[in-house]
Amino acid sequence: MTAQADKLKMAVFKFTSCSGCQTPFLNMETEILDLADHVDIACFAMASSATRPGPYDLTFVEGGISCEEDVRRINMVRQESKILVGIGNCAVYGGPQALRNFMSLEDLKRTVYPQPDLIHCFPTCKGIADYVPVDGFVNGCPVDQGHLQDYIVSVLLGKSPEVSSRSVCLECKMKENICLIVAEGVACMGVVTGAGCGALCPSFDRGCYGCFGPSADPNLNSFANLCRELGLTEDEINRKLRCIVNNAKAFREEVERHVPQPVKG
Amino acid sequence: MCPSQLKVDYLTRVEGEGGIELDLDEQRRLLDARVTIFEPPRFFEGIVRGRRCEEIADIIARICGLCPVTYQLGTLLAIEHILGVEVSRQIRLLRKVFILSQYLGSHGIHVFFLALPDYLGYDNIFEVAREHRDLVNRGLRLKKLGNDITSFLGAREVHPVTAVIGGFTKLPPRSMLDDLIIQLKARQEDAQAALEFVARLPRPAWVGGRVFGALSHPAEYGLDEGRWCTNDGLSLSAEEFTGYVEEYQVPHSNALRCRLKNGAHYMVGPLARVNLNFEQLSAEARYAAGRLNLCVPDYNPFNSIVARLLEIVHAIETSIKYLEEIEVRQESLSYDIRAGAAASLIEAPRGTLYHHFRIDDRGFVQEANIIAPTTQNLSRIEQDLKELVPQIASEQDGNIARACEVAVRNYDPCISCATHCIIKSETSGV
Amino acid sequence: MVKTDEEIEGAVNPTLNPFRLQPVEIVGLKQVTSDVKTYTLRLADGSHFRFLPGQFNMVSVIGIGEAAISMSSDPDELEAIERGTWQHTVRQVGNVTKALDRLQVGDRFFIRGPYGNGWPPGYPLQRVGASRDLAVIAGGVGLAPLRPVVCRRLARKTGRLEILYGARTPEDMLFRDEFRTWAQGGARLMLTADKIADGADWPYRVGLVTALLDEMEILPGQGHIFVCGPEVMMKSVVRELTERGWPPEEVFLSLERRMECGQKTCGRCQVDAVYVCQDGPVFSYAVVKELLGVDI
Amino acid sequence: MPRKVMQGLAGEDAVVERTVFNDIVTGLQERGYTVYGTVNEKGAGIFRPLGDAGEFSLRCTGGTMPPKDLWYPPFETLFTYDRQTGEFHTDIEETRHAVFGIRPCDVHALLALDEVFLGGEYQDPYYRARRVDLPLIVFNCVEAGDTCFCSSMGTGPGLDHDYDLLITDLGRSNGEGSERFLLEVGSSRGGELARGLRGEAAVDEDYQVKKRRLQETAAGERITLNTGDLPRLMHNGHDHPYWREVTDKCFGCANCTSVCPTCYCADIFDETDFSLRETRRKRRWSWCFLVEFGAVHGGNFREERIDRLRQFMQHKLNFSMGQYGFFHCVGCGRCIVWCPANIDIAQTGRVIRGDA
Ligand SMILES: Cc1cc2nc3c(=O)[nH]c(=O)nc-3n(C[C@H](O)[C@H](O)[C@H](O)COP(=O)(O)OP(=O)(O)OC[C@H]3O[C@@H](n4cnc5c(N)ncnc54)[C@H](O)[C@@H]3O)c2cc1C
Ligand code: SF4
Ligand code: SF4
Ligand code: SF4
Repeated sequence: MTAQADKLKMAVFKFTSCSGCQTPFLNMETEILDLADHVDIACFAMASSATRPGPYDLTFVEGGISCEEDVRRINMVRQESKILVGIGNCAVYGGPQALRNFMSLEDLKRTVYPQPDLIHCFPTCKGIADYVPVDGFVNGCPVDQGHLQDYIVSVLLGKSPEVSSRSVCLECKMKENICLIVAEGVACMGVVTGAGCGALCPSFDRGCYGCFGPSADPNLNSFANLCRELGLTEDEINRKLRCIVNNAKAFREEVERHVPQPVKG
Repeated sequence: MCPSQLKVDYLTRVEGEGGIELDLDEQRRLLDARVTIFEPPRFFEGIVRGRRCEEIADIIARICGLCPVTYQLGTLLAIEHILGVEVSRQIRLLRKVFILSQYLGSHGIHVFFLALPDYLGYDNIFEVAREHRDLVNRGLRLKKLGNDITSFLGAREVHPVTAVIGGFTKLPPRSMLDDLIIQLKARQEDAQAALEFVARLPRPAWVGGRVFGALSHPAEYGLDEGRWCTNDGLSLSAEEFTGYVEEYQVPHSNALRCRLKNGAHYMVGPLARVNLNFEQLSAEARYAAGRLNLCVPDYNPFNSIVARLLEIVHAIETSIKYLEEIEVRQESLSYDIRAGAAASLIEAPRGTLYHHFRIDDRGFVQEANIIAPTTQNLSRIEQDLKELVPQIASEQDGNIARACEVAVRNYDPCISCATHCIIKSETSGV
Repeated sequence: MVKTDEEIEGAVNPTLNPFRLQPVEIVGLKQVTSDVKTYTLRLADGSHFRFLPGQFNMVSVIGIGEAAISMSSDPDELEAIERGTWQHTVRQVGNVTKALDRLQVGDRFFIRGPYGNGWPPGYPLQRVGASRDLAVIAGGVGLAPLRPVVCRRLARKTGRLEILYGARTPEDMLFRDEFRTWAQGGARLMLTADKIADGADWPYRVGLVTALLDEMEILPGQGHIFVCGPEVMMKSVVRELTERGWPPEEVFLSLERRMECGQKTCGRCQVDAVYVCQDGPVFSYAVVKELLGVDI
Repeated sequence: MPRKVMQGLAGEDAVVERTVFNDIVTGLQERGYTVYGTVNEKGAGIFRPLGDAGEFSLRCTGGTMPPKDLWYPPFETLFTYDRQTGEFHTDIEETRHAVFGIRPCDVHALLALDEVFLGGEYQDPYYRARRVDLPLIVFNCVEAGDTCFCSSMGTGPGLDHDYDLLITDLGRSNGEGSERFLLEVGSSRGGELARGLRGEAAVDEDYQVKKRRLQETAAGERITLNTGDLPRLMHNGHDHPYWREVTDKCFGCANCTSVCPTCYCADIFDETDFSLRETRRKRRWSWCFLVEFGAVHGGNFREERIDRLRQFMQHKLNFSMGQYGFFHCVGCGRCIVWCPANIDIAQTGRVIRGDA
């Protein structure tokens, strides 16, 4: 695609992740052709072979940082980007693979590989903000396509994208779902999880598992107590908070309050 | 050290981060061809250890954002084998529709976004859209159909949330299945037209690998049931799979690869499935194949794009058939936890996906092993490069690189899948 | 409280939608400080825009949003009335205010308003305390809504006028080029900056605005005080004024709260039982000190 | 006592059987209304458009969500701006909703919102368009829900104004015979609806039964709150240590305020489509529990969760009295039912005022 001066020069980069947060760009169906009217997709390896160098006006980054090479690339991407936005659990918190942050890397290597010594990576996978300054985030595992669109529109119009502190509960209420906690005693994480998914799980009769990360001011202590009242063991509570989004500060700290921290290198 | 090296630093229009390295001597003879993978490892088999068997499908789905449905279902199938859970017929059928919806979505992306630009000489779908808006719209609609069905059954397209041990958290009302049937029927024409278009595209004549593997079932196109068969005579149950297929390491790259223990590099994926299970394709798909003079077995990997479209035609027709059969009775899911180990095989869009778990008597995972389709295809891909490059060695570097990229893309490699446990390869400095 | 349908119907003039926007045109632009601009505006349809000192508009840049901005010019100035113009003085802090910053003379944006009660609440300025003395105490951009009062008082020449003004640095002071005119018109101007650059020529005070209170000549019982600025600043000002014997009824504050409608329906600006948008933004300290949720 | 049995009422109070519900719903539908009523879903009542009165569930009291969205929808467009032509387009549609089975507390909540949107200096034309033609078929409550405290708040269990038709379950006479309902007509529109229904003229005794049943209901409410001098006591109790105790449990999830029939707070924001052709200025529900609710540039007037929780309860039990002259808590108990942390506004009121 050809560059145009009045278009927003956009790039999408992938780091340690599953590609599920870039896929929404491809799922924009007909909107993606609308997008091409205002946005010049200068670099998006998954969608196009034509990649042009930066600087980029708006860069979306999927994926966490888990090795030296990631660090080198994220610094490069930061330098080339006016607005750098982390998309998805991996870029924001480190993603599901950040579960290894709470385990021993050596053990993991031995578990998975016949020749563990050949593996070179960090003992942790963390969000990109741990390495470079970031201008914004879009939450979710995966992110919601509409949120990505809103972000692009906001940047095109010259305003900062909306950040809301709504909880999943509110999305449930707007859908007139019956509350799983109150009516069925399910330890649903919606009360401490940021809105954005549209209350998917509760709408399909299962408790929220927190994939949009903690809400703006989550009361995790109260959530842990709620779980206890509903009969969950400490271990079950910890595994709830240490699942898909596990490395978010609020979830991490709550778990650390419950268990003696395993010693880690 | 080799005298010259030709590199594709960053493979585009594939899922994940990988590259190609070709070593050539002074006479431009190919010494070696490697697919490099610089995605760091993600240790999924390690991080699910110690977790309850009910939780892991959601985590394992995150191995891949393009085919999470097959990862989830593959995991659930293995766990169900361990627990001895028999799922009802309606659940089996809904799951097949669920898998087929992933085919529509994933193949839709691969055919239209990733592969088609190659055959038409463009860099991306936007350029294709300028010339072939109609075709692209058909493609977008087909992909959307897949996404819609995935989110209808799973609540969202990527990392759906409803699949659990024994079935789904919530079953859709019958009336909504009828709506789906209407939507599916409305897209049949798009699928046929796209198939027709692609089948008539000029494609390089080429003979690639001759060994294929896929799940096969006498009564249906292999998806999640049957035995894993190859065209050189293997017929394996899930439990037997790793007895005949080995993961190995090669000196030039640290990435894990697979081959049959007899040494053959084999191919999995749409072309393999069509070759092995042609008779089980839907009537429409077989009829179309005949009309377009497509014959099996087909050894040309460049024809994979046609195989994908045949599967799209098949997926629509078969989904309609399955959906018509389902009655929808609400059922309660209950099972007892027991210790054990079991494997499962499922056909992901990119090929056979293997899961194996061992759990203890409280349901905690003690051991996990997952073999992704891309892991299996990798050595076959390198083999293709080794056979392809000598034929085009006289071309300019850029053309060679491009041809190699297209050859890799035929397999729709999914590097995230492969790297849930793949080791970072050492890229040799030049 | 109970309304019949007829009453509801009768009470509403259906042609008047309070969310309807009026286009305005920028006829003049002036950089006041590095991040503050004064916009001279005119209604695009040429009609006259009337308001009271201390009132505000909801200013819209469509696609971006709305922000509450006070009128900063004298509503009674003849020349402005003739031309149909008025002014807003805006500090760029966020979406809307930064979008305004990108506009040029001749560009248009939208307003709805005026909203709020004005200084002091409920009365046109000329009627209250016209013959009495007035002190205005402002912090930072808080001088903007007080400028109409200053201009008005100077034009009327009734009673003493003292202006106590503090800003972070001398460069952050609004309307510096008007200070001389104000002083010549009879206002006593007392200035202070929180900090000044080393070696800067600053003949005034350094420190918080409260440091100026001792210099005030107007004494309790002689007039009113109008205060506008950040809430912490207003808090320390009223505390000291109280200590000096100022009765809470004679001190008026303009409160800042988040506003989305300006019409008492969005609920954003509620504090205790008042809505800052309509019951205020100006309140006497006697009212404010009883309000739960205002730390003044 | 002799009764006049009528084939078709002329629009007066009457005693009727359940079968007339269907006639009323049909009557409304024939007049072009979409009729909403509580439908039982998983044991909780939800207001849904009714096909016929058979779907309507008498047993659920107020419903999970109040029917508030019928007159104040969670999202609405105030106007559309065409970015190419610079034209505005405002579309105020007069809806024709009718509520069948709304309860007295919710009617009081509606009247509270009337005051917010139509009672002040500015009249909200969007609200008005949904409000002008809104028939209310009210059911008096003859059974208190577990968390109802309307009689404390003076909003129930019976209603004596602002209904088109008012229905009270009189039970079965002597525990036998068919169910009987007292149908009272409160407006000419209600009279129209009642005309032609099958029923018997109401007699004194029927009103006595109604009165007794309402008294029993009020007496059966397990939650009470003494509202005497409540605003002043709440004011004085703003720093009561109990607030901290409740805050420690509170998730700040805003479930309470989102189910409250009188909460009216809103965001006004601009939404532009992906092609940048149109901007819609929208209004959507917002709640004082949201962190950004009180945030301005450079600060937040309700930084802490305790401030936000207090705003909710103080607004209902104190501030609203100063704003409008009556409490914005109508005692429907929804916030108590749906609070995942079991926080109870009435309990809080009792503690703060010193009764518990
Ligand atoms: C009665 C009143 C009069 C004002 N007069 C002036 C003035 O004359 N000059 C001036 O420069 N500023 C004035 N302000 C402050 C001005 O309203 C805010 O700085 C402005 O709203 C910020 O909007 P934004 O979109 O640029 O900022 P953002 O931070 O992007 O604002 C986002 C949202 O927050 C809200 N918001 C943020 N800060 C405030 C705030 N302080 N008050 C109300 N809402 C806020 C806005 O409604 C906006 O929708 C006044 C505020 C009030 C309440
Ligand atoms: S519902 Fe309960 S927990 Fe949630 S904000 Fe309201 S009081 Fe707090
Ligand atoms: S505050 Fe609670 S009890 Fe009171 S009206 Fe609102 S939801 Fe009902
Ligand atoms: S201030 Fe809070 S309690 Fe009051 S109406 Fe608004 S959201 Fe509801």
